[in-house]
Amino acid sequence: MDLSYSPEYEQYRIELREFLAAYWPVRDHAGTPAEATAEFQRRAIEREYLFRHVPRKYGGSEQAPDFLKNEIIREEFRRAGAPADPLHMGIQRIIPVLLQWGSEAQRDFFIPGTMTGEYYWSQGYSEPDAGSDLAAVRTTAKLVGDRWIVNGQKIWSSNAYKARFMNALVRTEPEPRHCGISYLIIDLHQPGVEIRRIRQITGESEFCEVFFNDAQAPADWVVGGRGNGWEVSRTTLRHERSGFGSVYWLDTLLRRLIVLATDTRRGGRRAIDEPGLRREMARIQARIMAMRFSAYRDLSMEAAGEPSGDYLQMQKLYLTDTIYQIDRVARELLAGDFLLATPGEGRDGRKGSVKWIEHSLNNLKIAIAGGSSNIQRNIIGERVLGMPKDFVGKLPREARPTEAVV
Amino acid sequence: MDLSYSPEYEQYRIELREFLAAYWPVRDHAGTPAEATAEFQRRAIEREYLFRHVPRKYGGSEQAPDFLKNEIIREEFRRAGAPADPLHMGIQRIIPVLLQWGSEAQRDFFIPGTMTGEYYWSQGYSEPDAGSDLAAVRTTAKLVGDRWIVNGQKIWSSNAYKARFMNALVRTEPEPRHCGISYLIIDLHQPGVEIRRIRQITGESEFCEVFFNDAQAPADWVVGGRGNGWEVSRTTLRHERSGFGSVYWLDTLLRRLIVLATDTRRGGRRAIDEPGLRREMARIQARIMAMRFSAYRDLSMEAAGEPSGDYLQMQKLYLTDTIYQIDRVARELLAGDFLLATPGEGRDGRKGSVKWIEHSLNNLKIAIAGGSSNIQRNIIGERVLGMPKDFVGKLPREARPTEAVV
Amino acid sequence: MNFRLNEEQRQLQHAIRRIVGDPDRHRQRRAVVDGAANYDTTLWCELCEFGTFGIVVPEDLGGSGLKLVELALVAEVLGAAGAPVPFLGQALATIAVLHGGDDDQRARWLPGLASGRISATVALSEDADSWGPADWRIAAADEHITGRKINVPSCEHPYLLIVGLEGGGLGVVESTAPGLQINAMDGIDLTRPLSSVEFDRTPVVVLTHGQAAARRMMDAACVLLAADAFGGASRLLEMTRDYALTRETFGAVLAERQAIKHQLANVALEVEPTRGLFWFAAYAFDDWTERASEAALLAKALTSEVYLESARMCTELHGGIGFTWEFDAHIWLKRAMFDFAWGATPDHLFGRAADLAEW
Amino acid sequence: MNFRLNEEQRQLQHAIRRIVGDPDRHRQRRAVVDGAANYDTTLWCELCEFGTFGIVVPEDLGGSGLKLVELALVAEVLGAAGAPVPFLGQALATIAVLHGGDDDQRARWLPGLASGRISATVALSEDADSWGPADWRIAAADEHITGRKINVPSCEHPYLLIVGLEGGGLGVVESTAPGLQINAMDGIDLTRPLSSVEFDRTPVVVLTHGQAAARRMMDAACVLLAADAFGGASRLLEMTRDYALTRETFGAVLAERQAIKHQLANVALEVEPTRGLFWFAAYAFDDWTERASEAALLAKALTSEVYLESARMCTELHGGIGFTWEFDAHIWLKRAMFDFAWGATPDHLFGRAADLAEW
Repeated sequence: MDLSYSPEYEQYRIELREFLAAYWPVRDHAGTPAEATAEFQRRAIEREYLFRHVPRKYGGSEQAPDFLKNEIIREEFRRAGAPADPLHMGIQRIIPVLLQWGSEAQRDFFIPGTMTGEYYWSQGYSEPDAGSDLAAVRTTAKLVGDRWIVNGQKIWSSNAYKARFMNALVRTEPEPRHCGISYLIIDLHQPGVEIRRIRQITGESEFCEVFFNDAQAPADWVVGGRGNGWEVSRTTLRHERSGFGSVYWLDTLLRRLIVLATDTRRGGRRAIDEPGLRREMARIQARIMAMRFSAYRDLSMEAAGEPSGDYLQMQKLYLTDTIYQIDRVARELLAGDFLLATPGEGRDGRKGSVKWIEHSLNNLKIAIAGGSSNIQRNIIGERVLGMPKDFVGKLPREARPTEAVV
Repeated sequence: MDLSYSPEYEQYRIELREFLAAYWPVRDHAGTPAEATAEFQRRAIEREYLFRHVPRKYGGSEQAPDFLKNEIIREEFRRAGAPADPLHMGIQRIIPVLLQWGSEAQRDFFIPGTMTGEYYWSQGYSEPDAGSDLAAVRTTAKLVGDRWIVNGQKIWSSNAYKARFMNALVRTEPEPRHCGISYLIIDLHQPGVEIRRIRQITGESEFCEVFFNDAQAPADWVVGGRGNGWEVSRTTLRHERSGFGSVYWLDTLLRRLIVLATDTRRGGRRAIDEPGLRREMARIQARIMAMRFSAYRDLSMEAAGEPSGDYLQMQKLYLTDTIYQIDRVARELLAGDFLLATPGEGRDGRKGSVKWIEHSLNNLKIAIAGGSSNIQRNIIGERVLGMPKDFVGKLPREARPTEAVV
Repeated sequence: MNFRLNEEQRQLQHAIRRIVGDPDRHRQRRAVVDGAANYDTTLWCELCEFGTFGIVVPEDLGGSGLKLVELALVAEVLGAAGAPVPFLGQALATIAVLHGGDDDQRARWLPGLASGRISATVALSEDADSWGPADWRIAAADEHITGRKINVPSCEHPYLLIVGLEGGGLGVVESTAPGLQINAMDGIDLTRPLSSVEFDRTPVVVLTHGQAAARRMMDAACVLLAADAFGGASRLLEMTRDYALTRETFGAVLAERQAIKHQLANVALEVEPTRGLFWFAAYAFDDWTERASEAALLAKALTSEVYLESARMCTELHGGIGFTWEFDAHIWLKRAMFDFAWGATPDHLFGRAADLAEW
Repeated sequence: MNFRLNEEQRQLQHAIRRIVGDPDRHRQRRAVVDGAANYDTTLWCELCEFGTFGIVVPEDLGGSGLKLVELALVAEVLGAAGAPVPFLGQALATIAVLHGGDDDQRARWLPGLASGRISATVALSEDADSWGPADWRIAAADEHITGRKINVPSCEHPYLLIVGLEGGGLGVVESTAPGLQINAMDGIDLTRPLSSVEFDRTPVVVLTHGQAAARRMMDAACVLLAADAFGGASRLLEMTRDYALTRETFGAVLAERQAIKHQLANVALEVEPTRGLFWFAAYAFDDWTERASEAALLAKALTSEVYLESARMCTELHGGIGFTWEFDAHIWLKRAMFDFAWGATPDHLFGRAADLAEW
């Protein structure tokens, strides 16, 4: 157990700092800011700081996994305000899938454009009557000659309106449930595709519905083989498991909560001086500390080739609960500003409140998206505690005993 | 909606006060205190204040149900410190069952002795492998000539060690589950009965295990007919539903919590002056108020012959949660005294803490006894919200789909 | 003594339910949420015609001489319906004049308020952290006021503004008065928009018994918001129960999953008992005044907290659809946010109740 | 950098697990709970022989020169086992002398403490509401003390008592000293009994670096109790999971009911992350001292709270059997009560952590 970095890593950090000091922000660049950033990123890839998991032949820096280096890179890029690895879906999820399951041709075609940001992706898993139940997919793809003909509807596809490709689960085989599903890439820029943005309760429209009406995809755009879509998609989901991203985010939220509590007055005193509130914030601090070091432990074990601990399977739900605890403190501090979509109107010093209201609604999204909290509890109960799976839905409806409700 | 008492009831209260002033405490009585109390109770029955639901022929005062009079009697007896209707199991549960289901002979034989306290009862429902699942009863009674021969074991029978009779659920018929069960009265003072007290985590031994080894009961001690035990027992359970008893109890607990918070110092100040603690106590006060007036509503509706509301079905779980909230505040106030089975040792002014520790352990009993909290949630989900019953346990084990745990 | 609704009260709720249950009302609520209208003016007219705001006004002043209980029962139904009408401001303004006006003032305004001919609202808080009489800083000098109020429940054409004044009294400003400026605020609850109001040497009529009336009005605000919260929470629970009974995932409807059944049971467990609480608070307002403030504070604090927690859980149980604008759940979620924060948050109210109890 | 156990640490836990896993130990724990014995003296001897209390003592003083992490890993296993041995007092006394003694004092006592030949405990709090150095009121006058300490973890024959003194320092009292009286208190946790101690002009040796040591000792107490709490909570969770997998009611095992599966998942969700928390607190004690106090306070506060809540839920899920003395669950429930309250409750510790953070 050692939280200090070895000299090798300290040296790595020093070199990285020197690199950042030299190249970020980009100075004296003739082109647009975007071009300047792109140039910086090319340099960072060259120096093996970015796209570490992508092979060189596709433009990555092809480094062995090293969560310490990832941590150092993340910390130092944050400190410098430099653009690190893009976090959007294409890069976080598609590239690993293509690297594991894709054909050589698929990798060559999709990875470079994805890395440069030219190809933006949207995920097509959920359907109106399926929700988290991916095995209930009803969108079909039929092979006609050398084209898949796709019909059906996807929902909750993030940012599909600005994406070029969709990685979709579609039903290609006659087998029932998840046996008949394939992982198919679909070009969204074609006549058979209609995209409708879904307005969220926050007023934003990040999610989309995507309608396929005889949309087409080349026969060889199935990833991982026909009927293997279920397995391929589970690979992807595993990549959702991030290391410390959420901990940094919580650090920031707690800091902002402290500012809010310091700026708020209650009964003539600073709210932050009230013992009950201080305790609540310390409890949140304790949970963040627990998250950070539990993740360190599990990732250290993985890095050492040991079976990792149970924490990473619980991380999402623990995060959800912690976020909600923060919200409960914040909403009391906001007081009258909790009434407003853009609070602080007409008062000074509490502009930050704007984001708290968004936060208050968005933490519902956290509870719902990426596997609802109840699904997380099933996972913990079944995978961590080894309790039996529910069979309620597995049973044909006619086989379910019924009894009149009292 | 009217919380004032009509003149008729106010007059009733005045007369009751006069009665209590005249006869309680009993003055100049020659006998023992118990005899004095018995004499007072006889007078109170004569004046129709006690045993109102018991017919005169069995020694009761045979009054129509009137929850307002019950309230007034309860309030005034409390105020005077006079012994009201005994609350032990025999009187609260057996008498109503016998009145509804018993034969004339059973009523004549059991009710008078039960009322005088001569016959003390213990309930025999649960069994070691049945818990709350009464339909899984395995204790058998076989009719041999004019006697039932009882074999088996009961558990969680309150105070069986000092009871004369047990009202037991026993299996008398070949039908499965709850169809084969009868409600049988068993004399516990006989050789075939062995009683073992169960020590609780509080150190007390209120509950017992009762073993039947060819114990006997007269053929006509089945109440409500053979095979009807399930229905008879459900009648009884309905009588557990009390009106305001729990509210008075919570009033007392909150008052004691306030004393504890007033006597405790934190960081040089009275704990009760801390805003966070005051809020917690006010929240408890709000819940008690909600309980009181929700019960008033449902009982008023019942009294008016309307279908009653949903609150009474939720009362037990709401009470359990409220009690636990009180405990959570108390345990922080007790601080170091929370370590001690008999706190206050060597310090003044906090003798009351003794009971808080018992309370802290006993509120677990509340969550478990009389239908566990999970069973309460099933009841609310099914009876109040009309959601389907669970069928997990209804399905033969071989019919349950299995799937390897991931 | 009895604690149940009488026949008239049941008929009152039934009548209001019929009014808000019209499919046109649902369409209009959606139109308001989508920004196509500010209020449901048809509903407003129907409520006025029904005599909603005359409920607590004496018969000789054009009302029906009932009590806050009846008004709270209406508030419950409107809360359940998510009704986009400026009920709160009108009701509180009426109560303010009723309790604060002298005979002339009452005669001048109450008949109009009761019929809805005079629309009105209340302007109380001056910053985000305070609401009550002790915090009001706008002083009436020479029958004029200058200053700013925020989080004012708006109505399309408010004719009267009841303004909280320094010292805890109340003033009446007519909207035609000079030096008055009303600006919309960006409220989170689109069914109950808010405004800020600027006064610049604006003429004001001080209510003669304003200080006593202000305390009564604050109590009434708590009761009416608690009633709204109970109605809204019950409605969301019902919606979610119905959704759980039909929505199928992984081969079963949600309601067949015990975990979800228990989550909804827990919501019901918190919501249902608050009915007795707001009933008592409403009852005490008129008939047990020594306990009125305590009951009002506790009712608003507990019920609005329960509403917000329930709304979150119910929205969550709907899954992705619950997070969409198109689906109605967020209307009540945001009404829950309003009920939580308007007139002070639960923390604040619980604290005041503890002070009242003299612990 | 890595944050996992090394081979030696794993072997250490394995060895202690083997010692406490002996069926005789379970029998002896039961005997203690049933009042037939005060401690498990066999276990105590085995732990001493194993060198448990020498873990943090330098090698030249008879220890193995390891760190608090190793001692906390032992505390975790003892907590899981519900071990009825006076570990806490001995460990804290050793740490007090280690950090507070001058060379002579360390040489005089540490070898005996390390081997267990000298048994010892700590006498800190003087009333129910305070534990820390700032609250100590017993003053050493002319190398003698008079006063009373309570909630002292007892051992059968304590030879040394480390006593918190006015000004925040520490004194050492030998149990053979005159004017010393030890009385049993009626502790709720029968596996870790408590005493009160009266001093009447009792000779004391003041530890030379006592003030610094006192703060270190309080941090160590938090870490060791957090470790105990994590171990105990994990054990109860495992017991309850196993019970749920076998206990059949209404035709199904408990684990087949989704509501129960989720309740246990919620317990696991709270318990598991506290492992990283107490590890970090133990690590920081030696290797990141600027963060040691903050981490220790937060670890004890959160973990002991989680332990108590988990213990209640696990006991409840056992149904009636969980409420019986005969069944073991209450042993851990009462240990959870001990860990919650000894050395200050979570509220108090969270408050101090907030102060440290200078919010």
